Amino acid sequence: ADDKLEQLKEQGFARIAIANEPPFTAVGADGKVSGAAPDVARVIFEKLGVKEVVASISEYGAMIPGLQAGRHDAITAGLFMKPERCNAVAYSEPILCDAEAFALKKGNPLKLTSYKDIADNPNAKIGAPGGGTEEKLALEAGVPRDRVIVVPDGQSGIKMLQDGRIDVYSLPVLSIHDLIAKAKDPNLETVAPVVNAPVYCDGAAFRKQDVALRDAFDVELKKLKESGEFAKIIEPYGFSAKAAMSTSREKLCAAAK
Amino acid sequence: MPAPIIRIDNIVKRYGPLTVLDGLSMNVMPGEKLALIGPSGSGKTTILRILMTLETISGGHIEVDGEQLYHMPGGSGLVAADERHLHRMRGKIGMVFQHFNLFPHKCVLDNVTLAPMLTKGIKRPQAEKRAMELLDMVGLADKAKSVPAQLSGGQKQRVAIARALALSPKIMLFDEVTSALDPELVEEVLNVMRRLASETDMTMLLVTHEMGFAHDFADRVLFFDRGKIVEEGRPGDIFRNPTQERTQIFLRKIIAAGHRV
Amino acid sequence: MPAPIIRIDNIVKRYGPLTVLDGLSMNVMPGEKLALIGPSGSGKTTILRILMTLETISGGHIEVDGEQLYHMPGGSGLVAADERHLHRMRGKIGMVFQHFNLFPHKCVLDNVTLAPMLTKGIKRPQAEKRAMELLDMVGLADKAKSVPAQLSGGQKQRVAIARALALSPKIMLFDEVTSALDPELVEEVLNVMRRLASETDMTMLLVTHEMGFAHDFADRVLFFDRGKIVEEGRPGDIFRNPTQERTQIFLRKIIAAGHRV
Amino acid sequence: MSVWSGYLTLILQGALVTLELTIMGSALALVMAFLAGLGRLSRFFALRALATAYIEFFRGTSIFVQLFWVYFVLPFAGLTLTPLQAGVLALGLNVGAYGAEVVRGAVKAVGREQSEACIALNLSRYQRMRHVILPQALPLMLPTFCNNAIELLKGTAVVSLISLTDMTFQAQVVRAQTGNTLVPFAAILILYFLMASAISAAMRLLERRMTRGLDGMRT
Amino acid sequence: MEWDWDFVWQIMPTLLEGFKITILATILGAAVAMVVGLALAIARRSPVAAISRAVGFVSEFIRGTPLLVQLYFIFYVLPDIGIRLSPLTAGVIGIGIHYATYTAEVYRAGIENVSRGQWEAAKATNLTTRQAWIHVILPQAIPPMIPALANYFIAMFKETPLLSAITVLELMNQAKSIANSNYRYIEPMTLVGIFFLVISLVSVVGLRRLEERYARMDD
Ligand SMILES: Nc1ncnc2c1ncn2[C@@H]1O[C@H](COP(=O)(O)OP(=O)(O)OP(=O)(O)O)[C@@H](O)[C@H]1O
Ligand SMILES: Nc1ncnc2c1ncn2[C@@H]1O[C@H](COP(=O)(O)OP(=O)(O)OP(=O)(O)O)[C@@H](O)[C@H]1O
Ligand SMILES: [Mg+2]
Ligand SMILES: [Mg+2]
Repeated sequence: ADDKLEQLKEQGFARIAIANEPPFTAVGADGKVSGAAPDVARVIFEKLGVKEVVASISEYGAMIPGLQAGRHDAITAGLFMKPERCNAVAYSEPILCDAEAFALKKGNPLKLTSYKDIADNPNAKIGAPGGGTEEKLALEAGVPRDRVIVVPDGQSGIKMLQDGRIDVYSLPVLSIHDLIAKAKDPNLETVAPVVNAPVYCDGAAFRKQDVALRDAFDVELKKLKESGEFAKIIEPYGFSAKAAMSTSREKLCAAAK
Repeated sequence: MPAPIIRIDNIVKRYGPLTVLDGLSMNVMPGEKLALIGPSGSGKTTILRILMTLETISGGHIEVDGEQLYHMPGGSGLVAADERHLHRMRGKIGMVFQHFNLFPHKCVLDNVTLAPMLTKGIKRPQAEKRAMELLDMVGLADKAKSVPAQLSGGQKQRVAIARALALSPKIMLFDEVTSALDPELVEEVLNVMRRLASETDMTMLLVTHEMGFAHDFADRVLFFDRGKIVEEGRPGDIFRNPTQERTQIFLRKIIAAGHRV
Repeated sequence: MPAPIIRIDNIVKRYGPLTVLDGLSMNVMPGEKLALIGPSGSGKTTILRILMTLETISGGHIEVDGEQLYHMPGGSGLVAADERHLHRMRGKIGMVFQHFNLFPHKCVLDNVTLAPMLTKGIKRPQAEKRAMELLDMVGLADKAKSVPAQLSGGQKQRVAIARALALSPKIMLFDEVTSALDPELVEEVLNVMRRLASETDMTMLLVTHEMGFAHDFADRVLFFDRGKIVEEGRPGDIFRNPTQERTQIFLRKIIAAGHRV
Repeated sequence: MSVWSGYLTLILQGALVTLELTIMGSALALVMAFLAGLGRLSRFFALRALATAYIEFFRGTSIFVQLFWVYFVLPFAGLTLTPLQAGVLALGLNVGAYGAEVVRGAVKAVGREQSEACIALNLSRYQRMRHVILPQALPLMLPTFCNNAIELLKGTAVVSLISLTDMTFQAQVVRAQTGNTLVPFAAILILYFLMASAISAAMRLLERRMTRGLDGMRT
Repeated sequence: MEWDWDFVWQIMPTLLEGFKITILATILGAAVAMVVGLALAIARRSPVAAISRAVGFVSEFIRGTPLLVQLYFIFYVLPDIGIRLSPLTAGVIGIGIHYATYTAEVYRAGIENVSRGQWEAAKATNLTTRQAWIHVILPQAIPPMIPALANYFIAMFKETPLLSAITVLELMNQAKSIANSNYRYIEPMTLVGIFFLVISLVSVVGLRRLEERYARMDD
């Protein structure tokens, strides 16, 4: 299984799946990939001897199938650890942690502060990325399928909120803040964090059979965290290094069944 | 002597740079049977199409039955005819085409009754009665309910004749009505036309390559070449003693090709 | 007496439920000029197409130049001919079509040289030399570089004749080669054929509605009706004293329609 | 202003990918069109059946579905393609199936009369196709091929959905970065239209060259 | 990854939900395409050159650019000028107008295919232009159009998956969301493919029937 790392070293790059959801992942005007998750991955892969990371943007829902189908070597996209995801892929130790937030119209006319509120209001429509954590949380809280609108990207989410196609758009807190800041729309506001929604952390996700690669990644991640370099990378994006270091994969994967 | 029913005066017809009729003039008397002959491309079809108002003219005047065809009184003189004037003039003229142009989606009877019902407001029973008489005359009363696709070429052409007659035009135009037919079927159409010629006093203009038939049918033969009338006269004279060299050459070729004169 | 070059023995041809040829038998002698006449649909074209292997047959045998056409020796007797056998047999036969079927994308010269170069491996210079002789014979040497679209119907048909001759077949088949032509253009084609008939000893089969030409051209005339030979004989006899009623009716119709006999 | 020029570069990079996809997809489509189109006219039942199955399958399912299939399902059969390869494969096979019908139609439109003349002149099957039928069929195919190429160009937009960074994809990126929807979409609409017009113009040129001397040809 | 029949049965009801929307979108889109197409065809024949030229350009623009981008445009840009359509309405209008530019050509060809001889016969029997349209031209023009129109409706059906890009919960979108939440693409994508294949094969058979039935009558 060490061959996987050898193979990556040899070809000189690793293929990572990212979303385009600042501050987790971002693509600049010049096409350059940034964001907290790819930045961490880039540093660690470099330390592992893999010179470059090549990113491809993907929908959240398509990431795990894409990983399994061998399209990516790792997912570094803010794909939060959840028990059933832990079954499907091999996560590294936690990297980025965040709570969930809502973006909604000024004054929160429908008074929505939790996913349950949305389930209870038959007129409320929620937008969320397809296959993402928020979609699952909404469905689990009992929002019927036809009121959970799959939104392709953050910009569309804000647009649909402004156009009144959805009543609430849900993403992690930092993502929502980033979008609201960009939109500069005084008619929007945020609810953060969402009531009764847990704090999640993501990790780099690898194929089940690439556990050895994951372990090697973890070793470097640990060193990074200890050296303080980790905080230097992610804190400018607004993430807390402490949050990531105070929990573990084991806890998150075993969490609320 | 009565006035001509058709007066064609110095007609010019151009297609782009090509001048097809070049100052053509001719008169046709009421009841006259005229045959137009001449080589391919000489403008025979064109003159019939102009009379039927299927073309526009580039110059000249045509009077039909005492009225201008392409012009009408207006302002201080003549102006170009409008659709209403043309519609009224077309009521005087019928035409039979080389390729029949029957309405393929209608049965034989409806082909014949359509125009009288629509253009003259004749009620269906009368229109059908008259149509059946005409179909009977062309020998096709039993095909009234067939559609054109079920008919032979000769039968189609006889229906087309009946259709044109149903409007009782004063003038009938026939453009090579047998040349799209198998040789065996030619005769049945010519028979109908012979009867028509002898039994009615309609004015008829016939373009044909069947010299034998032209000879029997026509009171007068016009020989066309390059958009002009080169020679005209009684059929006996034209066919037996053509005075113009071009007529002689044409007739010689036709005869050599196996057509009886 | 020499052996027939074509022996047709009890041929049956069906299209679905329709029997077009019903046990037809006939022989053709080497060098013989044969005219096939008869009403539309009687099977004249079909028999030529069968000889050219453009159709399949439903029963019977055909021998051409001493060999089976649709069969070949194999097993303990005859088996269906394969593509190679057909290819060899087709080399003996040429055909000229009613609608010319020239290759529109090739110039006249290439139309004539294509087949000799491809099927006989003749080099371009020789092929072109022979083609020019043939084009000269049909009077079109000056049109060698024209494409078919620039030719009149009569010229096209003369090219088609030259094209068929270029393969030097032993047998030539002509299917109504003038009936798609304007009357004036018929004669130029018939002239070529007359020369061909008198100057070569090729075997020729001709389907035509030009009775006059059939009369001059043929050694023997076959009158077809409904897939059978109703009457045959020398042209003078058939045209002047037909013994069968069907032949008489047919000839009368044709004459009435203006064709010279 | 300088920000916009950065985004413009991004879209132009996408335009390059779109062009690449269109050209490679068209090349594959052309090959498939002739293979399957002539295959369907073959004497051999097996070839005909194969060609028919290919044509019906790719015309019967949506390009969208085919693309996802190639991208997400094929890897489990051991064939992992890059998004570009997947895009070219799906588009080429899809449009090739439509092109096959064009080839078949054009060959048939040249007509029985021409192939009968060839038989009478004793040309072999191959010679008939090579020297007589195809040279006449080709000009007949061109206009429809032109339409097919434009359909293919339009189809490339769909590959943005499997994260290939084509023009539509880059427009989405620009939109996410700038929050402006109108400008990037209007820009790519115009670019697509320019590309489609270029295809038409090129085909017209080609057509004129091929049909030179063929005017008045009867089909 | 193995094919899982239990999973297939489990997702079938959800897929059928999506399938209903797909069919609905197709039917509504076809209706829009038929009506707008006729309007375009008539406008194309307008004697006012400006109108016919403008309509021609717009049609060409629509036909030269991807439906996907047009859908994005309708869905995301139009609200800026106050036109906010529901996803399904936006999809139906987008796909309907896109295909209207094709059906307009069908109408046009159908009308032009009625031979000139028919117009001339109508004139020679002294029918007015209106009477000629109603009694002679249209009755002959319409039946041969039906197979061509049906052909475009089948094509339209195959493009409905694009509506998933603007959040319409049609078949493809349902399949994707199933795939996303179960990390399995094989079953839902293959099933979607089969749905499309079956429907198109059935409609192709139907189409051949139509074509035979409306094979042109000849004079
Ligand atoms: N619509 C048209 N556009 C251009 N030229 C035309 C058109 N119609 C006819 N012509 C030309 O006008 C000339 C006369 O044609 P017309 O059909 O009147 O001849 P014709 O005497 O009837 O010949 P034919 O015996 O072959 O029917 C020909 O040179 C022909 O090519
Ligand atoms: N491909 C075909 N399918 C079905 N029937 C056919 C086919 N070809 C010819 N026939 C029929 O075979 C019969 C004989 O046709 P053929 O063409 O041999 O007649 P012909 O004597 O050449 O007539 P014509 O003088 O009209 O050319 C006709 O009834 C015709 O309808
Ligand atoms: Mg004429
Ligand atoms: Mg025949």
